[in-house]
Amino acid sequence: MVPLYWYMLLSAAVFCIGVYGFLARRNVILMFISIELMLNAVNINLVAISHYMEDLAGQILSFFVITVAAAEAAIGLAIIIALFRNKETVHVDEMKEMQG
Amino acid sequence: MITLPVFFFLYHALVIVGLSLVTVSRRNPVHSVLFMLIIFFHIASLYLFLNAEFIAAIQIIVYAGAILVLFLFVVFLLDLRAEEHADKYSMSQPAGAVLALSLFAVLASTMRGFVLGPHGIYGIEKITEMTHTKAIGTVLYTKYLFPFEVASVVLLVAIVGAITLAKRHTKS
Amino acid sequence: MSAYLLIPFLPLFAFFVNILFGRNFIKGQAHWIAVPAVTVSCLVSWVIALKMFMSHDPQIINEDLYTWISSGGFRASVGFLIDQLTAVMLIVVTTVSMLVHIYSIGYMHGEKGYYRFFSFLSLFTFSMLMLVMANNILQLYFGWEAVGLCSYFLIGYYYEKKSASDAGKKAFIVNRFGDFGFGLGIIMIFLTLGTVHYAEVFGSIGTLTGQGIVVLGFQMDVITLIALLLFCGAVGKSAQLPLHVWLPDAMEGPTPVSALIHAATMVTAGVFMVARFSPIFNLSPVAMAVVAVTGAFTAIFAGSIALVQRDIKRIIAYSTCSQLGYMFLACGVGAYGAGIFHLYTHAFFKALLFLGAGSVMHAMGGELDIFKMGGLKKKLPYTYWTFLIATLSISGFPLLAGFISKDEILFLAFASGTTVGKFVWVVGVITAVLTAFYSFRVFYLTFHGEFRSDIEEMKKHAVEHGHDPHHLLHEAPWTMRIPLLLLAFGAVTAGWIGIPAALGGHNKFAHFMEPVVGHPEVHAGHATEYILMALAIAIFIGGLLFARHMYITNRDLADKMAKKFSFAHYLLWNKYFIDELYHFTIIRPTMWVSKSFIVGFSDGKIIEGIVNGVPRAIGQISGFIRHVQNGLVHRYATVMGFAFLAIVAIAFIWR
Amino acid sequence: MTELGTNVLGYPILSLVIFLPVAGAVMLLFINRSNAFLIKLMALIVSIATFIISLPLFFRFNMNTYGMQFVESRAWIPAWNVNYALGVDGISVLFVLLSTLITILCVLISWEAITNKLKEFYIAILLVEAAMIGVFCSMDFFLFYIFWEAMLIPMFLIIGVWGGPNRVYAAIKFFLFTLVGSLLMLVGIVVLYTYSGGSFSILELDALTYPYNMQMILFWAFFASFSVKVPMFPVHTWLPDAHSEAPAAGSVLLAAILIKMGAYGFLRFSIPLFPDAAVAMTPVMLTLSVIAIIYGGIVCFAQTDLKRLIAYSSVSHMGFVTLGIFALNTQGLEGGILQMVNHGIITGALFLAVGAIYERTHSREISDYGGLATVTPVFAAFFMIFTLASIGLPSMNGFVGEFLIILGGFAASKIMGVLAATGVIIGAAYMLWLYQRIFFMDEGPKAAGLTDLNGREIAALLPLLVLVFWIGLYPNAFLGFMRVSVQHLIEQVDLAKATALAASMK
Repeated sequence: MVPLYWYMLLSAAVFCIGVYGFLARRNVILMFISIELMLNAVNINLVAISHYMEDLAGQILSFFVITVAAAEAAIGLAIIIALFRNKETVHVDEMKEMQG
Repeated sequence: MITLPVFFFLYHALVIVGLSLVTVSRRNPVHSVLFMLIIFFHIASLYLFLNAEFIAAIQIIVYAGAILVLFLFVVFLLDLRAEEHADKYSMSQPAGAVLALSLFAVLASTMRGFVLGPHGIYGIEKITEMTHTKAIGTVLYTKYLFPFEVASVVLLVAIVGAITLAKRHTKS
Repeated sequence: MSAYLLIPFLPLFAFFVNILFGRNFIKGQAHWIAVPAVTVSCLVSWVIALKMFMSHDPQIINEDLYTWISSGGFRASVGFLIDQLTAVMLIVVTTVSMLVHIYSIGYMHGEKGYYRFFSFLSLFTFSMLMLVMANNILQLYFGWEAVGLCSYFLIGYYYEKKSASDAGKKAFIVNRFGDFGFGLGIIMIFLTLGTVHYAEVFGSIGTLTGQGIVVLGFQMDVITLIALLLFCGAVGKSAQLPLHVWLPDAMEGPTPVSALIHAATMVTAGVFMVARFSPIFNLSPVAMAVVAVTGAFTAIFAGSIALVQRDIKRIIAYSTCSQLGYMFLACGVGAYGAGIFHLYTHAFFKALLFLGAGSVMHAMGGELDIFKMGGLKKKLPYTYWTFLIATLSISGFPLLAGFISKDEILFLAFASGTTVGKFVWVVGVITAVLTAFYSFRVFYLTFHGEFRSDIEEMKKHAVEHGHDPHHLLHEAPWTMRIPLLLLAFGAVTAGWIGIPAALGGHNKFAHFMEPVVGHPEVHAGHATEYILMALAIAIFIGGLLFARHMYITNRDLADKMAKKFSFAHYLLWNKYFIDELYHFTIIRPTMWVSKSFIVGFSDGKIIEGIVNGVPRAIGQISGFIRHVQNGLVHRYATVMGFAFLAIVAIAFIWR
Repeated sequence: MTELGTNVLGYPILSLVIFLPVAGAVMLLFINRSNAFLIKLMALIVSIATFIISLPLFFRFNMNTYGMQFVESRAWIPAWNVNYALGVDGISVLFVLLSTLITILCVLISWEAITNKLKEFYIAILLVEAAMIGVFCSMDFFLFYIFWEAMLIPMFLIIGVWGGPNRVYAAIKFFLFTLVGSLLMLVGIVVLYTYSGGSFSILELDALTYPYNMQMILFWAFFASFSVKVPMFPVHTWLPDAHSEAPAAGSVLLAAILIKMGAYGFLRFSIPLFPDAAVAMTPVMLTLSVIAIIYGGIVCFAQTDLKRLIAYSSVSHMGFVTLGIFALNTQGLEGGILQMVNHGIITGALFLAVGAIYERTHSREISDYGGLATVTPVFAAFFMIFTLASIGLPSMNGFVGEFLIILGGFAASKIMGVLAATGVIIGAAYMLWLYQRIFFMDEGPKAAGLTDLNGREIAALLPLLVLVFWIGLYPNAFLGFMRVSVQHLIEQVDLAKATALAASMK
């Protein structure tokens, strides 16, 4: 039997890679992909715990996470398109109009 | 002692982690997206291993089928030739690495002490008896009906929002 | 409503009519409103005063019109008191006012602000009457301030001239210094006696005898303190040392104003006040001595300045100062009756001097320098003779008004039997010499000798200023001459109701006043009085002859004297540098504090420094912090991540 | 709440007076922007109607009770025990009337001076009026605080939008000063609320006694708010800026009503609620007042800006007011309250007059004027009268107030009374100097060709002129309003004095 801790480690590793990717990459698409990675890491965790706890709440939550991820991807990508149309760039450090 | 489940898990874990690293470090977004696809399949497979067939199906249908295609579309829509020559990493790359590692260290050390709560009623036997999809459905449409409805509204808003945002403004 | 109310309110009515409708409707006819009003008021005053004078048991009016201010235990009303003292003042005020009103018809003819002049003249008359008719101290204060205000308006009548508007302002502010003390005196009276009404105050002032009070760390007698505070007001209003500086400058006003306000009435309000408060002053020997010595010093001080001045009006103004000093001197030795008597006679001859000077100016096209006049005797016969009468009266020609009143003062001072009395007597005698000298100096330089200006030049000058050159070196119109004649009559005869017993009279004036102001102690007989009179006559003759010698027969002597006593001359010519002293001790430091200290330092640097500095510091800090907000998502995310780590770390440590 | 006394009129007069301007402001919203005349007319009608409605306060006021009159009370937020409670007593009633009167004059004086965004301007004016009256009528701390702060916003806009060249700085300064002060007051109110076990009612809080240390702290918390408004000595610097930059109507509202609220706060809250602290702090308050009198007066000599000078003179005059209030005796308090009204009238009138002339020349520099007495005699006459009233000439209102204050101040502390009296000399000096530089001497660069006051401007100044003499010649008509209320206040203070004395005896 695989211990739960292993799943959690896997999830943590993927999550941290997602964090790294989000912070390290300039390309806004890659940042989005990193976010998807983090969400998947969470899902792995949720499903694993759900399984070990013999309770479906975790899976339901991961179901919602997937829903939100879909919505987020749709909106986020729409924003990227709008931004690219205006700025001709996908580099996030060139978009700093919102500074104080 | 490497049993089959352990081997199975280790294989998936290795692939997922390895490909994740590859994904975040590719210069070409198309490659990243494609590596991502492989990761998703492996995650789905892992879900099956955890007796969550429905989630696994959704993982493939929604993530691999819809979201990643969306990503691909966008990547193709945008003209990213300049990307070939631009600096790949942002200024926060070292900070990101430090942060990710320390985060991992924190998570790993805390998770060691993780204790499961009381067991629920959906043991493996029960799920096999009433099938996974039906079990999920029963819970989702009773106890979680309201969040489910909210999620549908969120999706609706996202659709409207995405169209509004991506629509080309015609000056008239 | 009693008839006496007409006395103050008719002039007030004239004021309202003239000020409201004068500019657009009445214009040059303003005198048709003002003069009848004042005349009626004058007639009523005479009737009331004569009725009192004739009666053995005069009926004293003391009525409240309504309650003016009432707050807690404090109550002051608008009310009228007509006793013997008020009656005398009523006559002085209304008579001189009426004559000056009439005189102004001619003198101010054709002026742009004719209606304005008459309205303020009427307002002044009203205010002065409210002052003398008050039955409580607060109303006295009202009149006190109101006359000061009218004085301000009328001195600054030619407000386009900086000197005139400066002089008006100066008069008001210097008076405010005196009123500062006066006001505190009123407050002290209320706080110690609980009332400000004369009758009650004088009735209970005796209870304060011997009481002490600590003021600013000094132990003082309450009555002395009250008396001195009140006297502050008198010093300001009556231009005594050290607050005399405004009076010479006040001569910037039109000459009728100088005659009415700055010679006959307003400036004597201080004397009136001291006499009115004689029950208070009598209880404080210290205050009495202060009054006497202040009066004496002012008399000699102002008299000495008058010796060398060249401006005809200023000389008369210093003379007024000096004469007011006599009146205070009298009050200070307890001879209030004599002081008021001198006030009364002085009103006639001093008003006459001013109006005569006005007539001279009228003929000279506004020239004031007596060294540019001379020989006007033939051109201005009426003015000459009336001016001569006034000069004789002020310098003490026997049996003229000035002689009788001044002699009474000096006699009573001498006879008071106190050291202070003797001292002020000496000063008074010396001042009498000065008075006779400078009065005749003006007289001779103006009317005798040869004319010292160029008539053609004057005509040209007059035309340039838009005046009618035909006035020049011609006698004034009848409206101006009649008041001169009437005042001359007064300057001769006014004293006759107070002829002392030594000269076979009954001194009815002193007896008349006795119920109000009491009678001074006399420690000398008729023989002494005769000697003193002889001395006075000798002084008069001496002053006259010396002036004649200096300015008629031996013209170079004046210059020689000036050279010989150059320092004294310099000092006198510059009026002892009192104005300069005030400039450097009060005005300059105040302006410095205002400009450099407050605006430049405490408000500007300290308070505003803190007020603006704190926001500025916050602004700078936030400007620094703002750079964190650089719009880079990566930076935000990194910070967020590290913050999360930090929270986890803290959670670990605190577990 | 019924024991407060009943409303003799049978209708909620105070609510009407407060909300009629608000209703007027709402109505103004619906008038077409282009119809300037209608907007102005509407504002004028509303302000006059408010004044007329407020008149029963004057004629039907019962002078024989210190209790609140014309009271209204409704539960507002029952959960927090907040009531919509209104009422006036002898201390506040005159200020309600003064507010309604002054607003009319402000509308009149702005008639031609304000040309841009005039709809918003009149809305702001009416809202300020409503809030000002609300402050004077509130009997509930919560309501009071809301009105107190609500007034800031339109006033901030009036200064910041329609002001002079440096208006934004002045507006922000004004806002920050007052806000910082009132936040401390808010803390004080909350402390009172919790201490009393959950009451915002001013009357109920008034009936409690508080421990000495608490009184001290709360006194200073409220002091922070009120002293800024007055403004007292170290926190006065917002006033010259606000006054000089504000449009005429804004200056008038500031001078006539707004800065009275600080002094009103002392009378309504600081002294009755914390009498022991007030008695203990009397020397400090008197000293600050005297400093304000002399300091504010002397600084006037250095001013070259007409409105700034009058603003600083306000500091000096308000020093008299606080001196009278903290003299804590009958004459001082009555004089102080009367002087608040007087100062509102006089300085309000001076700012109205200055506004009238500023409208013609657009210059506040004193040196630009000179010789106006010849050019504009009617203006000169009005200005003269208000100048004289300001320097306290007997028969005008300024005298009555100042005299009673100095009398009270002298009774409280001789040295303070003497020093305050010097303020009268200083006042005469700078006001007459100002008058001389503007109206006398040669015509200045901006003086030539000025037109004299027109009928509208005279109509704006005349009521104040009448009041100057009315109060000056028959002050009892106004002192009568406050007599009983002041007596009641004195009783509270005397009790505190007695306990302080007893404590010092031990």
